Amino acid sequence: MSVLDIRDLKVEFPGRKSTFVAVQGVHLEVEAGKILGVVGESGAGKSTVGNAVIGLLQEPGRIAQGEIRLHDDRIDTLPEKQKRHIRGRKIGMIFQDPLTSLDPLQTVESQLVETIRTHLPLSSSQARARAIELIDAVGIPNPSERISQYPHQFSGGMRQRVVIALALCAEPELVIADEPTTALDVSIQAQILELMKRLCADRNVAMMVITHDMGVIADITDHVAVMYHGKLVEYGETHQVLGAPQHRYTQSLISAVPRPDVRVERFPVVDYIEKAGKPAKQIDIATHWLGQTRDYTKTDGPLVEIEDLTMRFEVKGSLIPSRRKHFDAVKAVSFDIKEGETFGVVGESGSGKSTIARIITGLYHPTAGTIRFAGTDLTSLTNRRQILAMRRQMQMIFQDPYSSLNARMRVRDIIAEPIKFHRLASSNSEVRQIVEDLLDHVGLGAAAGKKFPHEFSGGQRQRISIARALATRPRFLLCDEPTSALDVSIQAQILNLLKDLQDELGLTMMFISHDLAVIRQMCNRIAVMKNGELCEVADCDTLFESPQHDYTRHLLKLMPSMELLSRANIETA
Amino acid sequence: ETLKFAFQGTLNALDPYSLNETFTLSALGNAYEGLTRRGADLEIEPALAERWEVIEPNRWRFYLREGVKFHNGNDFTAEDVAFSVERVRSEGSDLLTRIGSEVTVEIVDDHTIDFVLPGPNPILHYEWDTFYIMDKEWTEENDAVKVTSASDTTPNYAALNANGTGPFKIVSHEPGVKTVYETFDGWWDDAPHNLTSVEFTPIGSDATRVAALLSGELDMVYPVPVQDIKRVDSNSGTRALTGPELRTIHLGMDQMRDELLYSDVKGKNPFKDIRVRKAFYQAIDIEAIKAKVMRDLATPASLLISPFLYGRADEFERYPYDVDAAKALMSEAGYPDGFTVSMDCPNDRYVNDEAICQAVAAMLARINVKVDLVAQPKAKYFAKVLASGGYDTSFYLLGWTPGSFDSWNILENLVQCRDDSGAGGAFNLGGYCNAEVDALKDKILSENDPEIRDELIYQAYAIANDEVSHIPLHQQGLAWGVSDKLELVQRADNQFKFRFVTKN
Amino acid sequence: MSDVSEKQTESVIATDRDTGAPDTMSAFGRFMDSDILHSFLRSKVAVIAAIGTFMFFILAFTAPWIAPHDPFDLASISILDARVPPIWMDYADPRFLLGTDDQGRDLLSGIFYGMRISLIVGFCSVIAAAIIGISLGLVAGYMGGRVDAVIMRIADVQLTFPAILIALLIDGAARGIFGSLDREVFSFWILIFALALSFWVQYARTVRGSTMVEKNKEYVQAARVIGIPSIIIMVRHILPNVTGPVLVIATINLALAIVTEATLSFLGVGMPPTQPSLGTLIAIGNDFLYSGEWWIAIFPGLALALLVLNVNLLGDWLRDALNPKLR
Amino acid sequence: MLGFAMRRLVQAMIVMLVVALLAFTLFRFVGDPVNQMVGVETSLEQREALRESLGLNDPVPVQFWRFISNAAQFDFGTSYQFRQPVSDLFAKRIPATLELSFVSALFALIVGIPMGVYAGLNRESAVSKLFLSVSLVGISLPTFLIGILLIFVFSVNLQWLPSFGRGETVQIGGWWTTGFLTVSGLKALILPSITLGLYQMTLIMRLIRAEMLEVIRTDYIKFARARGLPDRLVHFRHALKNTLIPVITITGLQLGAIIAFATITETVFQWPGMGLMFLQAVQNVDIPIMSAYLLLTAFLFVSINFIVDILYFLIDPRLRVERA
Ligand SMILES: Nc1ncnc2c1ncn2[C@@H]1O[C@H](COP(=O)(O)OP(=O)(O)OP(=O)(O)O)[C@@H](O)[C@H]1O
Ligand SMILES: Nc1ncnc2c1ncn2[C@@H]1O[C@H](COP(=O)(O)OP(=O)(O)OP(=O)(O)O)[C@@H](O)[C@H]1O
Ligand SMILES: [Mg+2]
Ligand SMILES: [Mg+2]
Ligand code: NI
Repeated sequence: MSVLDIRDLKVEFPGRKSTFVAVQGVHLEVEAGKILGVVGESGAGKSTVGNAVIGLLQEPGRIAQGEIRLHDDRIDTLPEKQKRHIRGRKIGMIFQDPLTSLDPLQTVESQLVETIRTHLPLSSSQARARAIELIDAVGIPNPSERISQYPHQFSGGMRQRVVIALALCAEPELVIADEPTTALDVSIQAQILELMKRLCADRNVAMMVITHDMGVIADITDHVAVMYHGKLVEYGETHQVLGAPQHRYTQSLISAVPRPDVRVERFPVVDYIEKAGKPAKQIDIATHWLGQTRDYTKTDGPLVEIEDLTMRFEVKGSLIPSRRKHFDAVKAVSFDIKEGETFGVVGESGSGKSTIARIITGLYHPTAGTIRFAGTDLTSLTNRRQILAMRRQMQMIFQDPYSSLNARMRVRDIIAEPIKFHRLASSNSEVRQIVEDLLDHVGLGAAAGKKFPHEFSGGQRQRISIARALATRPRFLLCDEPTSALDVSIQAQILNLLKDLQDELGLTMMFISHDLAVIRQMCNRIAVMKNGELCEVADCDTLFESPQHDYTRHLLKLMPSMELLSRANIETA
Repeated sequence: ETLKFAFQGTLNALDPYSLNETFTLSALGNAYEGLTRRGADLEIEPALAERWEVIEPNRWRFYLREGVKFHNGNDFTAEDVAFSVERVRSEGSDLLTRIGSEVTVEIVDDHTIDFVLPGPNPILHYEWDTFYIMDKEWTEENDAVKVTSASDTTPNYAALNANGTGPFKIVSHEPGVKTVYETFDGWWDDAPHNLTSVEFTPIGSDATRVAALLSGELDMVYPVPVQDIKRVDSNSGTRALTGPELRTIHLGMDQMRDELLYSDVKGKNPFKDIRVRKAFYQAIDIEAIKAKVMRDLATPASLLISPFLYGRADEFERYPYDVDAAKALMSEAGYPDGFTVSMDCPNDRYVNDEAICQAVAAMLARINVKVDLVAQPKAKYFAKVLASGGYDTSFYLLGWTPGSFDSWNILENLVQCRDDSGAGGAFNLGGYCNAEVDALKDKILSENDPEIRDELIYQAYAIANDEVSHIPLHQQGLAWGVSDKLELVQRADNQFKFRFVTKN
Repeated sequence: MSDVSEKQTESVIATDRDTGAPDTMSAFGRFMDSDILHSFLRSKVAVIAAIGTFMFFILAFTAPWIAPHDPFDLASISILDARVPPIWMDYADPRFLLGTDDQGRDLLSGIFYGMRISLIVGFCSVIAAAIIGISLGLVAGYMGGRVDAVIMRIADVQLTFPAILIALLIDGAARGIFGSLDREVFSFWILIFALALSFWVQYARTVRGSTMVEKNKEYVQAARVIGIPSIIIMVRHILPNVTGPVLVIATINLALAIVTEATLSFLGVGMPPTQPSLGTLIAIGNDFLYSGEWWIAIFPGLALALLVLNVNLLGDWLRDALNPKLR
Repeated sequence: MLGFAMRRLVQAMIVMLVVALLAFTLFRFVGDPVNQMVGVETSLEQREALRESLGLNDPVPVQFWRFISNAAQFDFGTSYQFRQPVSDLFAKRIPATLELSFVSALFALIVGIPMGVYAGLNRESAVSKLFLSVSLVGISLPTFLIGILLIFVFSVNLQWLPSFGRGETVQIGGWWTTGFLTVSGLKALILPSITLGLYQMTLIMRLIRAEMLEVIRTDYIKFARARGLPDRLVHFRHALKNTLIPVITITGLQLGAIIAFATITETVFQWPGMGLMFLQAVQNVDIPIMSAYLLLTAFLFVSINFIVDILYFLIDPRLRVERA
């Protein structure tokens, strides 16, 4: 008997002029002790299905048709009061955006404890003990201390793990995990996946995992559903779907999965597009707006030089200095990035990758160390104009796409802003054209410009922030997990665009990612971080072929296997 | 029985010489007594002095009552009177007018005392009902010989405590909050009242004061706004006591400057022209003001003094209300189209002061005079119009009660010539000036024969009236709200004496 | 330009969500098509409130033509008509629909004329206070440090002085500087200035508090990384995200400003008593509540309450409309 | 923290200096105190002498300096009206004001917060609409009108509650008098605190409602719901707390304002507090009271805003200083 049974689900977002149907005719079933994987195009409606099950569709979304049953009881029509008893206790939900899922004003501990105590008859000290246990189980080091911190003091991956812990803490019968491991390094990811599998096996929990990571699908799922344009295009047992995909979309999706083993020139793109439409055309940098001249002088040395960078956070303030507690997120890190290269950064979740990126862009002031950009010491700059001039040359794609978008601005204004303020276009109509073009290049289409960020899916939001970063025509681009929420097809398209820019224009990139396959394809040199320290820096191939540091070896060993994937088409690409 | 009452203002310092103001003197007059006092009809009665006589034109002898005790048990003697005389005319006292500095005091014996004047003065004792006698020993013991004055930096004992001979002693005093009196058993007179204690609370808000009476929380409140009189009367258990008051409200015009400060007439002063002043006078429909603004609680006045205080007042009549005549006068004076003038008016000083000014403004509009009304709280109003502000006004409303209940006070303060700095008729804000009137005024002061004195006063008023020195409006009325449980006496000087109260 | 524009990526199944008008249409067309207008027309309450508010303005500014009397023309009023009750009561006078006040002014006309003063003073002072407060609050919250300390301590100084004292100060200073001035013109400015000065702190502190929170959010950091100048970040990014409380305070302050104006006028710094505003009318009527002449306070009071209600409803709607998530 | 507090203390001093300076320029415009201190018949020379002895004829800087140097020794002079040391007067009035402010703030918060939360969650509910509108009508009528109407209904007509004063008070400790311990004292608190708290209640309610409407649409509230937390936790612990920054800002300001300037309410109810005294001081140009009062108010606002700033840090961990 299935735990979750979705029948003929249709979800729509009534708009002002027309109604947008996000999901249509979806049938899904999840059995106890089994894991269902859901993959599909970004924006296909995967998250919407998950939200519909838990009854928390974003307004004005509504279930227009179909039914959702939990153990044969309809739950979509339950009154709000009773839904509450299902949530958390029977269905655990992990939302796609872990960074905004946590209440910023409550410690992780209080959020865990309240959830545990809501559902389980435990005393508060018992609940706390359990909370620490859970935090430990999801691989956050030093749990008893960490637990009393606030969400903003956690790294992206750590917050994601907290969300996972929260979803699991009441031992639900069904877990819906919406991209639960996007921000996790392979080693932690393995640990989490192990935890999930164990839950299924030991406790007979049913699970629905939404992900873009074919490795994860291959690794843990029993069944797979493939979604495209709001519809279910393929549904079956995992080995069958991956090994012998029937639908054209599935086939091309699988073929587009980046390979960790060999380096190829370009990412293979998905060539399946429903309805009449042309596949993404290659960008002609020479004539394109993005390729127009940049007004900076080349430097001889490395573009970015980082020396002894240290970042210390105060995690517990106190009147008495001796009672204050500090945390060193980055410990005396030094490296260079050459002009025109892609510098990959991989490493444990919480090892200080994002922190380094934030220091370089000037969002944090380092406790110690220097950063030189094009020969200028950024840490000692005081002249505002100079700082601004430097900032213009650097750009960052934030790890959290959603909170980095101003919820009150339309997408087109968000993207147009840098163009306008750096006077990169001469007229308003030109600005509009550029914006529409950029939206096209990230695969959103010009019509998206009129909408507000909250109307987009996770992957779509990420693409908006990529478009915004590109709009400044940066010289140096810091990408913090730029494609974590993207399906492989869109990911390929965007990474190719970045590669083109780099090849033609000498765009320099610092590329933070957990996806070793992507790193391998994108980067020239790679730095490995752990615990705020730099383990090793090496050329891409050297690193993959002959890793020096133990931790690097450990990471490479844990790369998800791709044996199940049908590589039939890849050779033809 | 406990009497609970409220007044709109506060009782500040208890020092009987630090503020010459009706309510303060009235409230203190229940604890302190003067040599004389006034009865229910304001007639002068003996109090601490049993009797007095003018033994020589310049020498008055007062025979003091024996066996009178202060609240602290001390005996009342001539020493105390002599002490009080010195104190009341010492620096810092606000009651200097009670007794001139040239007067000398001679103690004849313990209970007889003489006052030697520089010249005859028939009204020497007119204001002595509010010249309260203090206990010499008590004051000296408590270091309070110096009169409590605003420039003091340390509090004066006498400002917070009272020790009089009156029927009530003050047992607690929180300025601005509450003052409690208790009956003084050792009072020399027979007490007609049946009170054991009295609680006074200041309540500034008219509506609250009335509400407190209506709801029975208080036994007596005053003043009651004229519009609420009906309500107080119709409410079961309360009634309004109304009566004429002594204060005369009048309008004045700047007749001194060659050009008005606030007017569109340039190069000349229209108010120097009697016709203009008279036109203003005749344009005012005093009956309408009485009926509508004052709700009949006012007596239109033809003089600057209340008819109660001047027997021949009824020989004067107001210029009749006549808009056409007023217009004609304006044309004659050369202002057929009127002019603009600014009018200064207090808005928290007299009964419905601002409303009166508005009504006047509307009436003057009929003779094409455009009045720009500046209504301000009294602190700002007086700062502007009085000497320290440089008599900064062109047209104003003012009220006046002669403290001595005598016309001389009016002529001295309101009608006499003055100079820019205020020497002379200090409250003659408009600066009306007629040497003849001034001469009459001087004669009045030293004239002992009442008949002749009244005649002289008549002549002075007649001149001022002919020349329209001011525009008298009315005597405003008194309105007290009283619980039906209370019997009391309402005096025209608006003083509330607990000794007249019985409560059942 | 590479022309990938036709590559469709939207999941469009049933109908295209945004077939909306092309960007090339006229400003008017765009306005007619805008979300704000749409949400406005859809909200019945907003439309009614807008009509209500508009009516108040119309009545106030066309008062000389539509009011049955001119209560500011002293020659036309007579004290003998004072306190006439409204038309449906005994002793009413058919000339005065809502009765008259204590000076014999027609109350209906008085409300129209008084509303003009109240509306101008109320709206101008609230808007001025909001502008001053929002700008200073944004700067203080965003810049922090010394700038914040200076602005906030100025605010503390300001808070210490209630509106009545400020009005006295400004009035006195203005008289000192300009000599005896034309009251009719200046009293407006003095009132507006005094009210604006005494109200701005609320906005400043609220905006500052919210700005301090907002500036740490990633979207602001993203804007900083893009290199957008601080002033633009404040205005374009932070401001829209902190308007919620500001609108609440502003719409409520309107009532306070109108009522305070009456208090100031009583102190002699505002409009002369011969030109009563709505607040002054209420204050006058206040004296006549016990004596049974309730209409003098109640009708202007009702007018003011209605006005405030309408403006607040409009404010509620506007706040929702400005928030894309609530549309 | 300690450094922060020290810096604030220094700033507070500066604020108070500026306030005193402004106050002294201001007094010239309030009116002439002398006319309020003497009876009408006092001669002009005496008035002039009094003015001289009070130092009112000195140039403003001299007066200012005199005041500051005395104030530094906590000597605020003697009230012109009451002829008592200003500090004594304050000591007597403060308990009344604080008790009234406390109760009305309590009223504003106890009614305002739950109603705000309710109205924010149930945007369409008739109850919340009714409450919102009624409270609006309440604040659009001037305070004195509200006060008088309340008195009219509850004191005059129903005779349930007293119309003025504090009722019976009990002395505790050396100088504190309280109305909390007697029935009449408690009854006397009801009407004035409603009158005083109405505006703050409306403001708080509407602020919370507006902020709630936004916060309940955030992801963390959605996630809190998904975790199956009871509504009480979701609404009060998570949603409400996230609306608090503007609310405590305004509450702080309003609290300061009701402590400092409850003038109208105190006048209507003849509440023997500081607001009443201040209004009388302004009316009578009692410069010592006014100047001491303004200094006290300045200190009050600086302290309240200091507390509010600290509360920001307590409420929002993101605002705590991050750099070590
Ligand atoms: N509030 C909303 N209003 C309108 N449209 C919405 C709203 N939320 C989501 N959508 C649309 O619904 C579609 C499905 O969104 P959903 O978040 O389910 O995608 P997804 O499959 O999870 O994509 P991703 O992998 O990028 O997260 C998207 O095209 C999105 O634009
Ligand atoms: N504001 C802060 N206060 C305290 N600690 C912080 C703060 N920001 C980050 N940290 C800590 O610094 C460490 C590094 O964080 P960072 O975000 O750089 O990690 P990361 O390498 O990007 O990890 P992830 O891959 O999970 O995003 C983490 O342990 C985090 O808890
Ligand atoms: Mg999604
Ligand atoms: Mg990170
Ligand atoms: Ni292009």
